[in-house]
Amino acid sequence: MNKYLGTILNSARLTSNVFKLVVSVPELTENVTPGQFCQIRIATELSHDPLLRRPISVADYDPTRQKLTFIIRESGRGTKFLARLVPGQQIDLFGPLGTGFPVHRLVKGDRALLIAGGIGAPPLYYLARQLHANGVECATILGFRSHSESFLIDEFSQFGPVRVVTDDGTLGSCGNVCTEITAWTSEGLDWTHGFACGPLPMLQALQAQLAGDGRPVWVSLEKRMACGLGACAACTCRPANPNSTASGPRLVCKDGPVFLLGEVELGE
Amino acid sequence: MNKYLGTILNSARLTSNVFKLVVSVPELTENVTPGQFCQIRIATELSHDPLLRRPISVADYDPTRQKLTFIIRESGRGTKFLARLVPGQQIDLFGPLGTGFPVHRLVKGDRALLIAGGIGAPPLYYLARQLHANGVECATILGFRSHSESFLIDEFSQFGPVRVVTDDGTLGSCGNVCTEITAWTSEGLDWTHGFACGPLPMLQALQAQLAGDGRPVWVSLEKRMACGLGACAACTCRPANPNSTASGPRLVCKDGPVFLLGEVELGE
Amino acid sequence: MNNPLAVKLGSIQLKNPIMPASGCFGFGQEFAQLYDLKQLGAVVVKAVTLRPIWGNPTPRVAETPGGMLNAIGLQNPGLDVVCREKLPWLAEQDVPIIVNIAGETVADYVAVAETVSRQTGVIALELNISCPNVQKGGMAFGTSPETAAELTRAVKAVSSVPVFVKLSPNVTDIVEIAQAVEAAGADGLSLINTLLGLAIDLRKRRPILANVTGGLSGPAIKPVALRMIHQVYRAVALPIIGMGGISSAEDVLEFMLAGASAVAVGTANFVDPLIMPRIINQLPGLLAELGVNSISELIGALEV
Amino acid sequence: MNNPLAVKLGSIQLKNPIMPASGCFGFGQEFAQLYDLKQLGAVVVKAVTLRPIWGNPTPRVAETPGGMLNAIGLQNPGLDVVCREKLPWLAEQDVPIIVNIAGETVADYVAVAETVSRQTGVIALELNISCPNVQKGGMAFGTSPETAAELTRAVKAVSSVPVFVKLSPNVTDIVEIAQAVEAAGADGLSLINTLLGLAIDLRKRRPILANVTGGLSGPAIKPVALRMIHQVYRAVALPIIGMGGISSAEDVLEFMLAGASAVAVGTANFVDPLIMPRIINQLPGLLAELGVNSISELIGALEV
Ligand SMILES: Cc1cc2nc3c(=O)[nH]c(=O)nc-3n(C[C@H](O)[C@H](O)[C@H](O)COP(=O)(O)OP(=O)(O)OC[C@H]3O[C@@H](n4cnc5c(N)ncnc54)[C@H](O)[C@@H]3O)c2cc1C
Ligand SMILES: Cc1cc2nc3c(=O)[nH]c(=O)nc-3n(C[C@H](O)[C@H](O)[C@H](O)COP(=O)(O)OP(=O)(O)OC[C@H]3O[C@@H](n4cnc5c(N)ncnc54)[C@H](O)[C@@H]3O)c2cc1C
Ligand SMILES: Cc1cc2nc3c(=O)[nH]c(=O)nc-3n(C[C@H](O)[C@H](O)[C@H](O)COP(=O)(O)O)c2cc1C
Ligand SMILES: Cc1cc2nc3c(=O)[nH]c(=O)nc-3n(C[C@H](O)[C@H](O)[C@H](O)COP(=O)(O)O)c2cc1C
Ligand code: FES
Ligand code: FES
Repeated sequence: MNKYLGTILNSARLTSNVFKLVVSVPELTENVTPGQFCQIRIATELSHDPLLRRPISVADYDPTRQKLTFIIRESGRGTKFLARLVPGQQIDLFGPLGTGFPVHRLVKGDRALLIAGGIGAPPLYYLARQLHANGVECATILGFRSHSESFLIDEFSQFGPVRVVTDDGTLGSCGNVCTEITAWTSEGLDWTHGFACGPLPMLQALQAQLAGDGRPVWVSLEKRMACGLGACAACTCRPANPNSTASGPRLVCKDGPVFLLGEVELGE
Repeated sequence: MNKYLGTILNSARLTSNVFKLVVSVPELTENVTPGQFCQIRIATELSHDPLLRRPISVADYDPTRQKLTFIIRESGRGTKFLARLVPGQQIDLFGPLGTGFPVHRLVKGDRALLIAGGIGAPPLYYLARQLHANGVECATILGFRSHSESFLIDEFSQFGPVRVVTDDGTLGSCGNVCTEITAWTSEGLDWTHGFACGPLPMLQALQAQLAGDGRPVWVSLEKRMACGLGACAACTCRPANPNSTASGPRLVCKDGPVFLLGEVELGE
Repeated sequence: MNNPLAVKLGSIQLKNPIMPASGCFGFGQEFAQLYDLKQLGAVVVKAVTLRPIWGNPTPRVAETPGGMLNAIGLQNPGLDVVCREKLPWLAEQDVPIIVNIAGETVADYVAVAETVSRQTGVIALELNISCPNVQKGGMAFGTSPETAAELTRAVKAVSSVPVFVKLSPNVTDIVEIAQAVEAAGADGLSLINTLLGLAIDLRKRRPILANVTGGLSGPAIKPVALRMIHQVYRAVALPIIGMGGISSAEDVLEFMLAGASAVAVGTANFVDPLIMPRIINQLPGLLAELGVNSISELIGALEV
Repeated sequence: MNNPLAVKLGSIQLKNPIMPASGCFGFGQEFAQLYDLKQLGAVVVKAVTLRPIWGNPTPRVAETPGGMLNAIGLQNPGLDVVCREKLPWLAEQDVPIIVNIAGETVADYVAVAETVSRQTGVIALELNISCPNVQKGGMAFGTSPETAAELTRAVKAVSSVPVFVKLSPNVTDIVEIAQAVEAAGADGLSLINTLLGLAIDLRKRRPILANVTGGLSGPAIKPVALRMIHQVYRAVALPIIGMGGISSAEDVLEFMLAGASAVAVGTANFVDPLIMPRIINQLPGLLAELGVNSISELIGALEV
């Protein structure tokens, strides 16, 4: 992890409010694990507002050309700032941060199920690419609110079968990722390791659905952060079993953002 | 006066820390008097810092093509921001504000002496252009710290004789605008109306030198501002003669920035 | 059709909750060059004192991160000129007037209140017991519950219109002061005034303000303002005019959720001189988006 | 050659005046991945309490204009783990340690102070009587001169190292509190802690922080911090560690002009994790530019 200066190579809309930033970071030589994130500075050094960096997952990384990709949903002030960046402009990145997905726990022949809700898809894309390269089979469920908000479908299709589900049924089946897991399972879906990223209610539903399943499922969590480094204790979460050993508070920025489903309490 | 959206047409360095911004303001149809200024917003609407607008004099105005020119010295955060603007970017201007130079008090045959110190030159340039167009003779004294900090010399030369004076003698004569007035006067300089803009010590020295001269001299003052409009009383100055009639506080943003030398106290 | 922006400030009915904060709008004449003041819920004028005040030496303002300091020092033309020239002009604009009043002694306040409350168009007084920029009076009245209550009582006794007391945030316990002025008969509260601050010119080794310290305003103080309004709303029954860093329609609604029945926009007028009409135009759409029929439903509706 | 950055904090000699603010740097381990902590004047660790504390529910932080709110609630592993794991590691980094201590009762503070002051590498205690984010103790100790003095006296009686008392800015008169702890034997003061604030999620109609209110830090509070340091510097003789919004070498010198002998950088570490070494590297050049031979010449040199 370090502080890097990146140069925007490309900024492109994927949907009306999701955009992709490709950033050249010549000095980045560290390894970047899927699930890790960067803290992106919003204001320039001449401004104190917006003050805090924004945590954004790495959506892809090309280590030979030192190119980082972020896929971002415009929501508040900070992401609106990022949406206005144009090629040639510089950004200040702090990362890669956190503990990502355990890519190397899976080996050739393992079958991964990737479950993404909305803007949860980007980190799973980088994960899918690495798993696929390692010979792991990838099945992906992508949930969106509606057709107009969908993105990355073709990209995931490179790595294996993809099922799309939308709240309003305008694309794929009508429902949510949980109904789709059920449907696909009944059609013979078989997996050994699960990976999920998406909004909190989705993760909570997933936890309920998969309770007692036995197969490991890793989820990437979000929490409001300050340092992103493990020093300020902003992003604490409680272990789900407070009586377990190693039961101290866990930090989403350092111990996570990826946790085993069931390892920590899911909350805002 | 109004709030306008301008588009940067051109940004160019005149010295290592003075730059010129040419801005297209299609909606500007008001009259702009030399000596008037704009309050330029620094941060975008997504940021609260730097908070306040910066008052910058109009250095030139082309009413047929709605082009405003500003010439700005990079000093603090706000002007550094402005220095980074590139063509195509938009800025938010509030103006034109204040009471400018009384251009129409002079008629063909009058002889104007323009006295500029450093970054005081820009508003006098627009003034010179208008006076010249009205058939008024213009003699200009431009004072700079040194050769490397000089600018606008050729531009003023279009309108009449120019004398340059520098603190270190690297360009023109060695001295300051006051010594140059003395020198030029002894060489026969003759003027009917004076106009000055420059740093406070220069204006104070000028006031001392010209006390009792009798010829009117207008100066453009600076004062820290908030509203720029006359509503907040940030930019008050005291009339030099508190016993005069109309003796209330004067506001640099509304009653000025141009005052008759001797009309108000000169201070920070 | 009902006006979704209508609010009540105690007995006062306003067509919308937006007004300028005292001192950031003069007596309205300058902003009237930009837009019709009639659009505003009310106009709060600059502090009025018995005699004209020149105010402090300049520099009187300094920018700070996300905010600004001011040490104007209550410059104003004095009661006579205000009643003769400023208020009559404003009354003609057909907008309700709230007069902010200040003084060095209780007698000063009383004299101003008595006269000014009887001027045409004046719907309320705002008792400024929180100006940090004057030697005498000002904030001194606002940092002790006893003196605040005494002053409130004296002004209430002579005012012909409701009296809002404007509290200082520079206190350990704002609730205690709010309760004291409530008990003394205040009709409402305005909060917050500015936080006392200092800005330094490093190269000159001097304070930027000639007055050394000044009052901090602008977005920087918004969280402090919201906290104090929330605390006071829960402890007293008086209507609150909320202020401190408001610069958007969203901010207005946040202040109302915290407990304000109306709001004042101060420093943001300097950042965007058209901000108040813009907010007023944006509010109906924002309310619709939030599924709110009437803005007054939001007052104090923060769920904690 | 003399070190132009050397300063004295009473009896304590520091190689430079830069240290992290408590709570913004953990116990140093994370930042040690980024740079050598030995560069710092000292390290101030997160508040230590007698027993481990989980802290408040999340969200614990919220961004505000030019600042942020936090309501961490003193999460820390407790005295035992700190003395067994955290401080020994830090002592090995060869950097002077200042331990921030907190508690619910005087006895808590005393117990922590007694033990922690005797750990290797600890050069001072910072008595946190100003945490706004806990139900018991915390700020309650810091808003009354009497309780602040009593606590100071009790801790002084058991501490083997100098005691700095960290004051709350949420008071009417900070000078009064500073004088009370000075009289009670404090060796120095730290100011300021955070201002109590509230941030609201408009769409949810709820506070952003689970704890409702939190402490405001960052550049937004800089003018309030400078004002309080200036006031206190003129009224008490104790050395001051200044903090509140520092984010540049220029800010450091402004705080020293106002009266700080050393400074702590808090929130700015989140904005730029390399800020402290950067400031330390920039200071000599900035001093040269200002014609200052030794940074300590600037302490309290503000001309008013
Ligand atoms: C580890 C991690 C990885 C993430 N990866 C992505 C990604 O790849 N793409 C993407 O679009 N979003 C991602 N997010 C969410 C993203 O950080 C927020 O959407 C973003 O911070 C919102 O900032 P804003 O300025 O637009 O909103 P504002 O509301 O202005 O933000 C205000 C403050 O709240 C924080 N905040 C608001 N929402 C969130 C949130 N959901 N999670 C954490 N902090 C929040 C902001 O960081 C900021 O400090 C990720 C979050 C985390 C924690
Ligand atoms: C009527 C008027 C016309 C001006 N015209 C020009 C011009 O044409 N070209 C030019 O380069 N400069 C001009 N100035 C000066 C210019 O406004 C300041 O240099 C500028 O505001 C400094 O801003 P900053 O952000 O770089 O400095 P900072 O130090 O960051 O500014 C901080 C605050 O102080 C104020 N401030 C600092 N210096 C001055 C100053 N000298 N006068 C007024 N406010 C100040 C800023 O406006 C801001 O509010 C003019 C000033 C006035 C009052
Ligand atoms: C330049 C200026 C002048 C002010 N003058 C007064 C005043 O005369 N009376 C008063 O009660 N408050 C005065 N205030 C305080 C404001 O009315 C308001 O309470 C404060 O600025 C917070 O709101 P804001 O952050 O929106 O500016 C003044 C504020 C500023 C910035
Ligand atoms: C996340 C966070 C945690 C903090 N924890 C503590 C603490 O444990 N003890 C303490 O005395 N102050 C604590 N503070 C206050 C800081 O030490 C400092 O006084 C304050 O943040 C102002 O400085 P800044 O603006 O540079 O951050 C904390 C501040 C923040 C932002
Ligand atoms: S964000 Fe600071 S510990 Fe996680
Ligand atoms: S800047 Fe507000 S009155 Fe001049």
